[in-house]
Amino acid sequence: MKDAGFILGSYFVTLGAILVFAFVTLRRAKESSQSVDEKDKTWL
Amino acid sequence: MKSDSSMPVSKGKVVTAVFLKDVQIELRSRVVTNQVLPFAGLVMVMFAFALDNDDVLQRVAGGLVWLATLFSLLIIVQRSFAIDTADGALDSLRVAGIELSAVFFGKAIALAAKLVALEIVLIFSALVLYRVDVNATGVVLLVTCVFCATSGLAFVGTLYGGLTAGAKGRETLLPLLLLPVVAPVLIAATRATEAAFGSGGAQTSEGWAWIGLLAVFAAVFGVGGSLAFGSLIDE
Amino acid sequence: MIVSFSDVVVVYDNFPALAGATFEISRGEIVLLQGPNGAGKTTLLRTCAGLLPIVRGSANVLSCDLTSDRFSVRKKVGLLGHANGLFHDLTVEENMSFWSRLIGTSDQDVKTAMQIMGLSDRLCTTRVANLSAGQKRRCALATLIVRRAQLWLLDEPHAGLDTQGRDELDKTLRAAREAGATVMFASHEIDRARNLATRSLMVAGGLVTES
Amino acid sequence: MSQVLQRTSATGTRATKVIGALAILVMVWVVVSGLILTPQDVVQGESVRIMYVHVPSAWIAYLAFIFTAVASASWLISKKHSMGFDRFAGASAEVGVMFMAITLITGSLWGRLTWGEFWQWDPRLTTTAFLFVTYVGYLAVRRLEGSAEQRARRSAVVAMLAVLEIPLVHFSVVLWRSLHQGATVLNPNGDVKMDDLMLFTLFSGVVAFTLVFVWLVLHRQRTMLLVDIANRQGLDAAIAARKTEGSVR
Repeated sequence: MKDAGFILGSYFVTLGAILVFAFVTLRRAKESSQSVDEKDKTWL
Repeated sequence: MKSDSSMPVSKGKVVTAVFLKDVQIELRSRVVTNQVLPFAGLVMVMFAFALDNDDVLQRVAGGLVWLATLFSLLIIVQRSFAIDTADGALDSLRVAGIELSAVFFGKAIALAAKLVALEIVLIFSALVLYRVDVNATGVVLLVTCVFCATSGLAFVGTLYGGLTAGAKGRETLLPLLLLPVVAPVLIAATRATEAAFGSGGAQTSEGWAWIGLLAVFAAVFGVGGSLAFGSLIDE
Repeated sequence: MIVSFSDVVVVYDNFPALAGATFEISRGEIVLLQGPNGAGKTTLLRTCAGLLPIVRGSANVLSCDLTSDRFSVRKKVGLLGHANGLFHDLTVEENMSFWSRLIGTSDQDVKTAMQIMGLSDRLCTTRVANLSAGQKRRCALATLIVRRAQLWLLDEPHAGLDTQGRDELDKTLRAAREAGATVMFASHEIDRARNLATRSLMVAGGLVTES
Repeated sequence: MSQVLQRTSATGTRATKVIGALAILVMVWVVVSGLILTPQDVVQGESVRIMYVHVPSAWIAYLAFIFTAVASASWLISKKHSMGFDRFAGASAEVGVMFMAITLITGSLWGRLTWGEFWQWDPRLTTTAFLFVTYVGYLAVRRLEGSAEQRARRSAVVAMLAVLEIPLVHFSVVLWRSLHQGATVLNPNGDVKMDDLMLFTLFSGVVAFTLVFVWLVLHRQRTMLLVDIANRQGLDAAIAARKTEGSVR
């Protein structure tokens, strides 16, 4: 593929950013959920 | 001493009182004339050094005037609210139970007055330093542009100044918030001024489209500011 | 009741400066707030003035419900905080006329207030920045007097004043009481304050108790 | 990602698991189709493949900011000032800023291939850049100290002003360019001749990014709620501690 670096790079950036955001969010959720009662988690 | 509450004060009187107070403090302390104005002039001169080309300078004169104005705006806004927070006067204003939208307009008009004084000097220095010419119709356009752009800048500056007043790290937060928001003013006022200066063969008539944009901007932030200012400076 | 607090909690970030304050004050009282530093006296006064949001509990000041509306009470109270609320680049006279213009008092009232606080003609034309701490305090008290508030909230009003100034302040507060106002003040000048006050409350750990 | 979800049941529910699984599925399809299955463009060649991630992320970023504005307006208008609106506004803005950063980076990579330059003062790009900075500022306002209500009110006002900025900035930049520069630059979106598969892949991209957006916002705002609850519980303990401090004296 011509210009593969640029094209793959943009896919990598996109997916990478989303994954990093998702993992950071999940980790923070895990940290802060420990001190919270199950009954306060209204979405469960 | 009687405990009856005094007659209600009209909004106009509050606007005037706040405006006069800010102007009086400036006349007394001369921060704008002795510090901000030299700073803005310095910016203009430094640009002349950096660009070092008469044709380029003539071409970009309008932009430099407004860029110097924006930098000065940041300093003036910070100073304007530092006066009010230094000895808790902003708290006293809140406890006085007056309409805070009146405070907004009073402070905005005072800020506009300072900005206009600054802009006049900057435009004249552009005429001298960058060798720009203006014809009669250009002057009309220029005056209208200064009026509309300054109103917009004063409203948005007062609004965001109130938002960051008393917050930690406001020196760095204010530019971050304010500069992207005033981008339309920078673009519109620069183009209108260039049209008035005739930079790069621009016609004076090209400038009027931009005045409309400046007026819309001023209206949006005038209305938005009067609605939001009170709740922003409150805890 | 002029002031009635019931289990009021007020927080700064996550620190409960008031942790369930309950007390009542009736009309015409001069109430001294006693307590160590960081007990919540300043927070209590600022809450009464409608400056701080109430997180829990309910508070009523001068018939205004502070939990639902913190704004209408402000016209009726006068607050003197640690800061003086003055503009240092303006003269005493200019400061006075600014505040009196905002609340619509007559020039005569302003003159009287300045006389009461012993701000002479020479001082009137001095910039506040050049005043001594005590003189600044006198000026701040003068701006408060012209407010003619129904509830006076004073945070360390005696601090920085000389003996003469303190006497004048006490006289002013008594006069305000005669005219039907109510006063709450915090002070570390215990003897003087006890003498002035009709009742004193103990503030400690964000709680209020009778003493 | 679904494995991760099971381990951290904190903010996950069946609904978010379904959304997450769908998002991964569609995303995989977009990557496969975008990189391999779709043909080259006649004008742009291979570089058109960037479009399948660039355009959806731009759309979703704008959607996120509009969502923030709607949530902020709801907070301001609603009598109860429910903090849920504020959390949704904040979560959506955070995700929006991330998508806008993706848009800017992929856009400049694409620009390098089609224009030969990373950056052009094209109206759409310029507006996007200004918006990015504006919402970074919005997130900074959310981090200012103060009570939860004050934070919500401040940031709601800033969000409303920022969304008013979108047309103002865009219009001024369009006007600016139209007066000073002919439409000589190659418009990356305009010159693409799309066949059915390309259109379908672009559409799938929008679907995938929307699912990602929903998943991220749901988790992020629940995380914010968890922090708020933890703070509130901390407040109970702090009140108790403060009370004993009072009774000791």
